[in-house]
Amino acid sequence: MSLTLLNVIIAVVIAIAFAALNAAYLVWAERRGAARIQRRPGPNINGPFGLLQPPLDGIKLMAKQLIIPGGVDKILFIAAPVLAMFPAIMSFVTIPFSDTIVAQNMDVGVLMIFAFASMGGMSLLFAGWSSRNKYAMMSSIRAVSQAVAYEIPMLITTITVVMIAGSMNLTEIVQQQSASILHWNIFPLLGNSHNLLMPFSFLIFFICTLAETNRAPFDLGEAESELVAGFHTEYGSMGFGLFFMGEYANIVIGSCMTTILFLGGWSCPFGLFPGVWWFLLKLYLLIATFIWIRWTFPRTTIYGLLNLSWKILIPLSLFNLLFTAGLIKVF
Amino acid sequence: MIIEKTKLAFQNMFPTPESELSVSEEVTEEAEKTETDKKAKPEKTPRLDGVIECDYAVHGYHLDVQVDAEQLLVAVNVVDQEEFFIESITGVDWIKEGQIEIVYDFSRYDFDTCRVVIRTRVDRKNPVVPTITGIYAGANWHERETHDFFGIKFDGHPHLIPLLLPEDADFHPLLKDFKA
Amino acid sequence: MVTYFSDIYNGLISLFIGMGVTFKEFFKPTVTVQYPYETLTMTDKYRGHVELIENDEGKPNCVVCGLCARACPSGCITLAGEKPEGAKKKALTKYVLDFTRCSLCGSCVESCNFNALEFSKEYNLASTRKEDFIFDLLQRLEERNK
Amino acid sequence: MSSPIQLQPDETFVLNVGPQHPATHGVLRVKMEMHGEYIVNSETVIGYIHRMHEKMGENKTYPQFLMNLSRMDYLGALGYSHGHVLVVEKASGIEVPKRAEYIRAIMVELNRISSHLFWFGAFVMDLGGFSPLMYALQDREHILDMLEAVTGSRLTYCYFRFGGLYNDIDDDFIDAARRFIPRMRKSLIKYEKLVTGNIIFRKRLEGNAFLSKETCRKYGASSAVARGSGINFDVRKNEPYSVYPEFDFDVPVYHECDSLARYMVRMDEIEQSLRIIEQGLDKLPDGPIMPAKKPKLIKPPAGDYYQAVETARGSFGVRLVSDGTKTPYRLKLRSPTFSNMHLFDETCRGMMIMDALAFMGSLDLVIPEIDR
Repeated sequence: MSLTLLNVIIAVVIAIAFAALNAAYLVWAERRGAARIQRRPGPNINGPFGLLQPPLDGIKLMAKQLIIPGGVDKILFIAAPVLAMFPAIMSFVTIPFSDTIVAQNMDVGVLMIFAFASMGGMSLLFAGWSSRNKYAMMSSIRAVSQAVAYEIPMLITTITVVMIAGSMNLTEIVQQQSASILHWNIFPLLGNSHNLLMPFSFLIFFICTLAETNRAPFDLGEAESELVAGFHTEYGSMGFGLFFMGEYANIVIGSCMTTILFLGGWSCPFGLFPGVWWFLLKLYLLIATFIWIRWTFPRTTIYGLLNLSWKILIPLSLFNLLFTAGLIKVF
Repeated sequence: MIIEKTKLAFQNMFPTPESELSVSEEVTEEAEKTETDKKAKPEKTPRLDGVIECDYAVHGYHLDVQVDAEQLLVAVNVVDQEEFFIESITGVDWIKEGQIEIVYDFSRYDFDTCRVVIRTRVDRKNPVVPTITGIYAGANWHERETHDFFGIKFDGHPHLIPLLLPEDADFHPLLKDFKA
Repeated sequence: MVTYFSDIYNGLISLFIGMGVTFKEFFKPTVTVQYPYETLTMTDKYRGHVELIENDEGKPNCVVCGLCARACPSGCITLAGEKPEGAKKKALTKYVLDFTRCSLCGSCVESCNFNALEFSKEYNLASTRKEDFIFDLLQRLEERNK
Repeated sequence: MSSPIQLQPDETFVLNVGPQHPATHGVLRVKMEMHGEYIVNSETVIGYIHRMHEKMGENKTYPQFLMNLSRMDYLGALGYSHGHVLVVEKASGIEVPKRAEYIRAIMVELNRISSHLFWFGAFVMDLGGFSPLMYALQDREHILDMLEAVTGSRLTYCYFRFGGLYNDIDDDFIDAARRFIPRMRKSLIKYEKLVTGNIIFRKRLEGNAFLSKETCRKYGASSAVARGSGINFDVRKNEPYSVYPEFDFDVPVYHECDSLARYMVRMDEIEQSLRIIEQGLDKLPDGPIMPAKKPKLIKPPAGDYYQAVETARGSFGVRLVSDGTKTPYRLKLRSPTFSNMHLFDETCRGMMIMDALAFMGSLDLVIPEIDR
């Protein structure tokens, strides 16, 4: 009993540390990446390659006064940033980084992650609602409609994968793809589905991940040229910091899920040396793509975003679901 | 040609025969001189209402129309009929004569160029002219700006509050007797 | 139905083209100058604030005609001079440039007929005090000579 | 027509966009009455950086006022100076040497490109894309370097003089300009790929903010705002001034009346400006840059003079009322963005806020130029 408790504590500490470190250094990576794309050097003063920038930024944020504006709903206002960070950390518990590195292997891992992912929308709603700011309010309304619209195609696509794998256990889903690159759910030629539409499923899932994590080009919640800073307009200090870390932690979770569901998790494309390094490589390549996309595209509109979801992503993912179901029945 | 057409339309506004009122100019040196000379001493010969065809190369506009404040809307209607766009509205404070001139510039989106200047003069102490926002919606800001700078009251303007000056401004900086 | 899919297809292609552009830019060298560590030299015609030009004896060329002060749109030049005993020309005793009001238009240099003013190439002029921008050009000239 | 906004007890709320808001590029304020994301009514409040240039014009002599014009519009400063020097030259009958005229045209077009590039970057940034701004600034940097080497300043050039120019251009400038043209053309292809063809960008702008010809006429819109609505109006063509009749260039006109059309007009204008620069460099005559006999003191004869020029932002007009003294009696500066901005209140009604702000971006606003 005490051993399991210790296990859980260690797992949570590692998860928090992983999330926080990732958040901090992804900010650095994003700034460096954006700078390279824009042909600037980016942060390069503090430490080698500016590597000390994130901890210094963290210290700066923590040293600032936490301002709670007058007239806000205090409980929700304080709860919102915590709520932004917490589900992301919880999700790490069930993510298998390799066949051994997993805090708690669950049979319903997929379900749990989606349950926690939905809570992210709630934190935006709380933040926007409690801030007593019109921009924040509009932002949170946008965020909620966005979350609702993009969870549906995301879930449908996930169901497709779950149908192919026949399991909701993330470790098992990866193990089924581990033979070679052609067994991956993105190119399922040798797996048990033979579904040629899966690359599109992957694309749909990826787009939904972008939207769910409020990343450009779907960052309508914090569309800074319209809504100033969106839901975190009124947050300063570490309140803002937590939102920021939550955003990056969510990106990590979203990329982890994409890796696990479509890219064969920790398995190697050629079947050699499977392990956590392959997982991390795939993970960070995906995150780099996130950054790359953000610094390439303009933002969509709220109706363009909803149109994309309801008119393109949901019908296509539904069709893919039916098609996969048919294939599974036939083969 | 649009210049002739517009000129004719303007001339119809003025009851007296146009030959007495308008001075048609040739593009010659002398004509320029007489024109500028005439303008140099406006206090001696106040200009009568009417339309003058000007030398574009010198003044940058083709027709110069002076109307009464009452006739302003008719004149603006004329340019509106001919599909002119509004360029600007401004004022000139002729302090020696105790008058303020309100100048309306119109031009056309066309290669048949015609720039029209409509002027009207009002008393400096009680400057009131009718608004033309009913005809040109875009005159709204121009009139508010002119109200700011000269204190001209545009009768019937929907929202005559300071535009460029602070909302509590009670001075009119472009009047010649304004001292900062 | 065809347009529906061709729209999606063309849209995706356009997105990939855009990403291709930024991908190429990613590997190009940076173009910025790390300002406090590297600085640029100004071009010959750069118009900074004005400085007095000295003659061979190290005295300013200025003959205190006051044309620059009159040409200045913002009235930032105040100068004074006196005629020493036996000298032909007036000598400059005071030349103050109020740089807080100067708009670097160059009217003063243009109006000068005696080649007494030039533009400096100085552009690092940050200060927290307003008084730092009231330049005594005569004093600056002496400091330059030291 | 804007009408005062009254607070409604419920249903709608007033959103105060500005004076400090990322989308307003300066200190512009728009009071928007919103119904959810939809704008019910809006009222633009301007004048936060009003500096009363017109009064300064009355108090300063003609040469002293030269530098004020570049403070009006910090992005396309030379176009404004051009209007001012042209009207004073016209009024006082100063002949400008051919070489000076050509250099002026080249400079103004370079400045126009730099202004359009900045607008392009800022506009895409309004829509949420950051990198195009940096690419545009890189290209703009080349222009600013060239202009700095000749005029001595980077932004608020005080380069034109009555009758001529402050400095002559040298071979370095000509070489740099010749090198710049193909580089800019290459960049235009990059922008085309990165932004113009982008589906997100197109979907946002297609059909955004329909501006009819009639609206443009009633408000006196010019520049790309008018040309994007199918109005073939460019002062350089309609009322040729300076040496523009000697150049072969087209006026891009689009008939879609939406923000994309306005965007396309400006991007095409960059290419046309490049053509003008190319021809200007080819045809550049030798000779002086200041007239041989220039009056010592500029005193235009009494009268009323008007000159319109096409600046980067549209038709800029200067009305000079002279009384024969060394200061103008009245100097009216007709700024194009003032009229273009005025459209906003009427047009944005019923639009969503993000569309309205995209529309605002497409107007190419420079606030000091509205406020003067």
